[in-house]
Amino acid sequence: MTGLLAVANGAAPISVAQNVGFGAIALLMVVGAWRCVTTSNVVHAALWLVLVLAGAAAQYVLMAAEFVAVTQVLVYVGAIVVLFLFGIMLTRSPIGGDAELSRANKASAAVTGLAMVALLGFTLVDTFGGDRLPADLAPTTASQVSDAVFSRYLLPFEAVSILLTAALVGAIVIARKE
Amino acid sequence: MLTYAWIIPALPALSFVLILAVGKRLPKGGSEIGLATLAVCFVLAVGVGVGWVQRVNSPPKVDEAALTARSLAGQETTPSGERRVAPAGEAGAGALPGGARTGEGAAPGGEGSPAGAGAGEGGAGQGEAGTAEAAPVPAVVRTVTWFQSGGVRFTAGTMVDGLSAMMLVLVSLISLLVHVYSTDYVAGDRRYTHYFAFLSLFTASMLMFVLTQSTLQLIVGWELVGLCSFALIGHWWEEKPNSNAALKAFITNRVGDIGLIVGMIVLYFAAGRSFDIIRINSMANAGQIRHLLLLVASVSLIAAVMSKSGQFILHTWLPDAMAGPTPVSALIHAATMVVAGIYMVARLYPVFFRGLSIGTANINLLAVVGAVTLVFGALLAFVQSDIKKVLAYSTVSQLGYMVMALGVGGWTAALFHLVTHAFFKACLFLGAGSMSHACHHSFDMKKDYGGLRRRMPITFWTFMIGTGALVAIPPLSGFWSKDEILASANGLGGPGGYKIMLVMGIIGAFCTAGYMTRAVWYCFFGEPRGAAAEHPPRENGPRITVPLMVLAGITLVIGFVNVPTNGWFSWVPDGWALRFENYVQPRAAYFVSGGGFRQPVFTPWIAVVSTGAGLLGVLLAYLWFWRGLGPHGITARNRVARAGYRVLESRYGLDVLYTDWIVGSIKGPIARAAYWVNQKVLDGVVNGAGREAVKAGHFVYDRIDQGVVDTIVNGSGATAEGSGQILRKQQTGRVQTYGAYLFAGATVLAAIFVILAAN
Amino acid sequence: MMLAQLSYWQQSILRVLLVLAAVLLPAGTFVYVFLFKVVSFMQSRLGPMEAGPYGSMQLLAEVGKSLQKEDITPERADRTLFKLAPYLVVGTVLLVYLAVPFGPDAYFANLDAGVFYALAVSSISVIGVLIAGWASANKYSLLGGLRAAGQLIAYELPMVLAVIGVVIQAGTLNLQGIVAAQAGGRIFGFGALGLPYFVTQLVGLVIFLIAMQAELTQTPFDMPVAESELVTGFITEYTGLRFLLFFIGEFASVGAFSALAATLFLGGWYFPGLDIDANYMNVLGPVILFAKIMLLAFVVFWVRFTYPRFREDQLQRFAWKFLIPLALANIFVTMILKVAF
Amino acid sequence: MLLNEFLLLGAVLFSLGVYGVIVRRNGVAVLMAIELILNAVNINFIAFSAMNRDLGGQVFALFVIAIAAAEVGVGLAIVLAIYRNRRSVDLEAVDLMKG
Repeated sequence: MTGLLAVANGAAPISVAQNVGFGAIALLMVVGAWRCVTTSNVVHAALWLVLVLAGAAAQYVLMAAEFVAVTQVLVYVGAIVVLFLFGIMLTRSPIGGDAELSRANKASAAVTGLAMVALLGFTLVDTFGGDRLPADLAPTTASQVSDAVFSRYLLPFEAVSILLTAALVGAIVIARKE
Repeated sequence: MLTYAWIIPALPALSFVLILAVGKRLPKGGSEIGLATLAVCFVLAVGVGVGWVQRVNSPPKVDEAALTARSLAGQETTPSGERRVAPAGEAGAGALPGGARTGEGAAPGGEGSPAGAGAGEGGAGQGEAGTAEAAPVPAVVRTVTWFQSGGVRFTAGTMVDGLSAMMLVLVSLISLLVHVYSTDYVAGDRRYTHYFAFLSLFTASMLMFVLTQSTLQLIVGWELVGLCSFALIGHWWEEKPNSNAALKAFITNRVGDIGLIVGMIVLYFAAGRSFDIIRINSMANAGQIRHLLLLVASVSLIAAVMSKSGQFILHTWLPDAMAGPTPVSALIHAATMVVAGIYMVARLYPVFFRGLSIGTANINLLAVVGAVTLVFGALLAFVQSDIKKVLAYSTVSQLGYMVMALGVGGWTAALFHLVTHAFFKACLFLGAGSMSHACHHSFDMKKDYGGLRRRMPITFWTFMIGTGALVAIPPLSGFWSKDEILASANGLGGPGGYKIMLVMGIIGAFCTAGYMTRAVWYCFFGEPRGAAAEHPPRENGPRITVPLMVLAGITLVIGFVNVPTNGWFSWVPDGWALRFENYVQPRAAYFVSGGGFRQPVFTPWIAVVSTGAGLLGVLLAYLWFWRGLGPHGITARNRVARAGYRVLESRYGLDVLYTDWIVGSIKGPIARAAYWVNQKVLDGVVNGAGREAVKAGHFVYDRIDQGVVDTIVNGSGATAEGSGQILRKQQTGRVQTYGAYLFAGATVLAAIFVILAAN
Repeated sequence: MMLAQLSYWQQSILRVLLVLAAVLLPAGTFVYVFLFKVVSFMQSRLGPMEAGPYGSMQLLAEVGKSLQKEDITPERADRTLFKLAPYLVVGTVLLVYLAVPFGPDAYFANLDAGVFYALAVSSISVIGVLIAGWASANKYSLLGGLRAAGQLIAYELPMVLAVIGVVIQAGTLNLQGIVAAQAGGRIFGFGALGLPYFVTQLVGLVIFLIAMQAELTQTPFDMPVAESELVTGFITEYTGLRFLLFFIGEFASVGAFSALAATLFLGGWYFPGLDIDANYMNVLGPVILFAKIMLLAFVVFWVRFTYPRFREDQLQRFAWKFLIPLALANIFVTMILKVAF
Repeated sequence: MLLNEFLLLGAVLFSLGVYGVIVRRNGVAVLMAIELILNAVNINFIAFSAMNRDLGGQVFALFVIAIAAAEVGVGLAIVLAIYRNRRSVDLEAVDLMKG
C-alpha cells in the first residue's frame, strides 16, 4: 500500500512500478473473484470480495482516480461488505461452510462465463489492441470531481439522490416485521 | 420594495418551519406565529400594491439605449431578427452567475405593433374603455440562478406587476382572515399545530406561485399548492371519506398536471429554451412562436386549468374537497388555490390569446369549457343538501365564468371577477362554517338548519351580502364583475361575438340566483330542524364574526374599483373609473396588444337582462319556497323530472364513470382479459402444443390404418408432447435460471454481431 | 527534505517504521498514563508502582506476560479467519495514521482527499471485528461482533457529517489544507490566534468526540464488550499475542482518532505564533500534535472512567435520532454562514 | 500502461460475476457476485475516463457505487424477508413462478 501511495505521489518512476503494481493487484483480484464465486463458505466469499474491492480501489489509484478509490473503500469495504456480513450472520450461516452453496450443475454457468471471457477478450484485443493510457495523468482532485458532479452531472446526481431515498424507504418497508 | 417582494412568500415558509419545530410548545399551539406572519405579510403586500400603483402613475423612464445594450450583451438574438425583444430575465445574462440581479426589463411598448408606445400620453387617467394603452410599465423582475445543469440555467425569482401585486394582497388578506377565523373554528383540534403549519405552507406556496418569474417555479408553486391542499383536505384523515377525498383531489390534479408539464415543456422549447415567462409571453405576442406550438401548449395547459380550477369533467374533486375544515374550504377551494388555474392563464395570456385565436375566432376551447362548466355547475348546486357542497358547486360555476371570460378575451373581467368572487365566496364559506359551528358541526341544511335568521344575525346579514354579490345584485361587487364578463362575451371576439357564451352566462346567472335563494331559505328561514331545533344555536364569538364582517364590508365596496366610464356612468370622474383595469392589467410587451384585443365595454341592455335573470331566479325560488307555489313534488310524479333530478343528484354520473367504469374496467375486464390471455394463449402454446398434438395423434391412430402409419403417428405425437414438456420445464420460476439464459443469450447475440462486424 | 535523497525502498522501510512508531508510541503512552495512572488517581489509588520508577515499566511487563501466554484457538472456530481478524483491526489503524500530517513536510502521504481517506480506512476495522466475532464460534462473541458492527455503522455517519462542517469551512478535503486554513484564519478580523475550528465548529467537535467514543467502543458505548452480558464480546476467545493485538488496536485507534480530531478541530501540528512554513516545525509539529492528541485522549478516558454504559437501544436511538439530525443541522448552518460571509 | 490491461481485467471479473450469479444458491452470495459485475463495469468507467481525460467516467463510477449501496440495501432486505418466511436463503426453493 505504501508503495502505491508513493506512486500516486510521484515519488517513484511511474511506468515500471505501475505495471508491476497492476500485475500483482490484478492477479490478487482475479484470484479473489474466483474464490469469491467458488468457495463453499459464504463468509469467506465476503472476505474474498473485500480483496477484490480493495484491489479495484488500488487500480483506480493507478489510473489517477484518487477520489473514486477512496469512495470505493468507504462505501464498498466500509458499508456494503459489512452489510453482507450482517446479512450472512443474521441468516445463520454455519461455520464449517455449506456444501450446497453452489448448485450441482456448474457446467452451463462455466460455459457461459468462458464464452463471455473469450468473446470480450477477443473484442477488446481486436478493438483497443495497443492503445495506451496517457503517461502524464495527474491525480484527479476532489474539487474537480465535485465541480463535475454539481454542474454537468447535476441532474443524474439528483436522480441518484431520489433513487437512494426510494431505496432507503423500500428497504425499511421490506425488512420491517409486520 | 418591489424588488424585495420575495420576502413575502419567504415569511410564511419560515413560519411553517417554526410552527412545525416549536409550535407545540407555545401557549397558543403555533397559531400566534402564523397570525403574526400573515399580518406582516399583508402589510408588506399592501406595500407592494402601493408601490406598484405609484410605479404605474409615474412610469420609470425606460432607457431604450441601455436596454438594447444590455440585451446585446446577453446571448439573445431573436429568431426573426426584425424586432428585438428584451425580456427582463434574459437581459444581461452575461452577468455573474449566481448573483442576484435586478432588471427593469420588459421590452418597450413594441415599435412594430399598432398600439405602439407613442399612443401613451403618460399620466394615469386613461379614460376610454377599450382603448387603454398607455406608457409601458415594465414589471419589476429579480432573478437568481437556482442551479445550472448541462448548460441550462434554471433561475428562480420574483416578478412584480399589477397582476401579481393584486394577487399578493388578495391571498395574504384572505389568508389572514382565515387564520383569525381558524383560531376559534379548529380550537381544541388534535392537530391544531399541524393545521396552522400547513396553512402557513399553503400561503407561502400560493404567494410564491403568484410571484413566479419562470414557468419552472410556477410548476413548483402549483404542485406545492396541490400538496398543501391534499394535506388540509385530509386534515381529519382518521375518517375514511376524508382521506378518500384528499386522495381524489390529489389524483384528479395529477391528471391535469400532465397537461401542465407537457404545456410548459412545449413552451420551453418554443421560446428557445427558456423558462422565462416574460420572454415566452413577449415572443408569443410578437408572433415569434409558431401558432401550432402555441395551440398545443395552450390546449395542454387547459387540461391543467380544468383540474386545478375545477372545470367540467375534472371538477369532481372540488365538492369532495369540502371534507376539509371549513376555513380551509374558504381559503383553498374558493378564494385562492382553485384560482391558480385562472392565474396561470392570465399570466401566460398571450400564449392562450394567440394559440386559441381569441378575438378573431368565434369559438375556442377555453370559452367552451368555461361556459359548459358555469351552467352545469350551477345546475348541480340545486340538488345538494349540504350547504358547503352548494357553495362548492357554486365555486365551480363561478370559476367557469372566469375561464369563459378569459376564453372570450375579457382578461380584466376575469381577473376582476376573481377578486370579487374571492371575497364574497370566502364570506359565504366562512358564514357556512359559522352556522355549522353553531349547529353541532352539521352541514346538512335540509336536516339541521332552519330559522337561523334571528339566532345568528351577524352570520345572516354577512351571508346575505355574500349571496347578493353572488347573485349579482347591483351595486354589490358581483354585479360589476359578472356584468363585465357578459359584456366581454358580447363585445369581443370578432364580428359575431361570443353569443352562445353570453346566453350561457345569463342562464348561469338565473340558476345562481335560484340555488342561492334555495340555500338561504333552508338556512335562515322556516322552522328550525334537527340540530338547530334541539340546541338553539347562538351567534359565534368575535374571532368568527369579525372576519365575516370584514369580508362582507369588502364585498360591498370592492365592485367599485372598476366602475365603467361610458353609458350611464359617464359622470364618473376619470380618477375613479376603471382603476382595476388601469393598475392590474400589465402594460408592457409581455401582455397581449393588438390582434383584436379590446377591453369590454359596459352595455346597458346586458346589465339589465342579466340582473333581470337574477331577479327572476330569486323570485321563482321565493315563490317556490316561501309561498309554496309551483309544482312541488314533481320529482315524485313526473318521470322526466325525476330522471333529471337523478342525473343531477348523481352529479351527471361522472363519479360513477370514473370509479366504476374506468377504474372498474381496468380492474375487472382488462385484468380478466389479461389473465385469460395468460391462461389460454400463453399456457396454451406451451402445454397445448403437446396436448393437441397428442390428440391429433389419437385421432389419426383411431381412424387410419394402425399397421401402416402406426409408428409414424405415435412418434410424432410423442415428439410433440416431449417438446411441450421440455418447453414447460424451461419455466422453472427461478430467477437465476432466467439470468443464465439472459447472459447466455446476450453472449450469443454479441458473438453473432462480432462475427458479422468482422466480416 | 532528507527523505527525498533516499531511494525508494529505503523510503518505504522508513515510512513503515515511522508509522509503527506513530501507532505504538501514543498507544503505549495512553495505556500507561491513562489506563494505569490517571484512572488510579481518579479512584484515589496509586496504580502500578513496582516496575520501574512510578511503575513506568509496567507496560513492558504486561506485554511480556501476554506474549508468554498460550495461543488458544477454539476447536470449532474458523481458524484462518480467527487468526486474521486482529491483524486486520491493527492494520487499519496504521492506514489511518498515513493520512495525518505532523509538520509542513513531515507526513507519510499528502492525499488530496485526506479526511475522506482517513474516515474510509477507519471504517474497515468493522470487518475485522465482525470476523473476530463470527470466527470464534461463540454465541457471545458473535453477539458482541454484531453489536460492535451495528454501533460502528451507526456512529460512522454522525462522524462523517461532523467532519463535513469543517470541510465546508476549510474548503478542502486535504488535511494539510485544513491545518493551513485554521492557521491562517481570523476570528472577527483578529488573526493572531488563527481560527482553530473548535471555535466555529464546536457542535461538530462535540459530535465528533461522541461518535469517536462510540467508534472506539469505549464506555459509555461499550455494549459490544459488556462483560456483564457478553463476557468480553468479540475478544472473548482471544489470548496471548492476538489479545495483545486487539488491545494495541484499541488504544492505537484512540490515538488515530484523536490525531484526526486534533487536526480537524484544534489546528493540527500548528500552534499560534509559530511560523507555519519554518523547517523547525517538522520537529516541533509532531510534538505539538502529540500534546493535542494527549489532551483529546484524556477527554476520551475521562468520559470512559466516569459514565455508566448505555443500553443497546438507547445507544442506537441516540445516534439516529439525535446525533445525525444535529450533525445535519450543523452542516446546514455552516453552509449558510459560509455563503453569507 | 495499456488500456487493455484494465479492460481485460474488467472482462474477467465480469465473467466471474456472471458465473457466480448463475451458480450460487445463497441469496447473499448472488448479491456478492452482482457486486463483482458492478466493479468490473466501474473499472471500465475509470479506464475510459483516464483514456479520454474526461471526468464523466469517474462521476458515473461514483453513481454506480451509490446505486450499488442502494441495491445491496434493498437486496439484503429481500433476502432477510425470504429468510424470515422460509428459514432459508436458498434461491432454488424460491420458485413460486414455476410453470
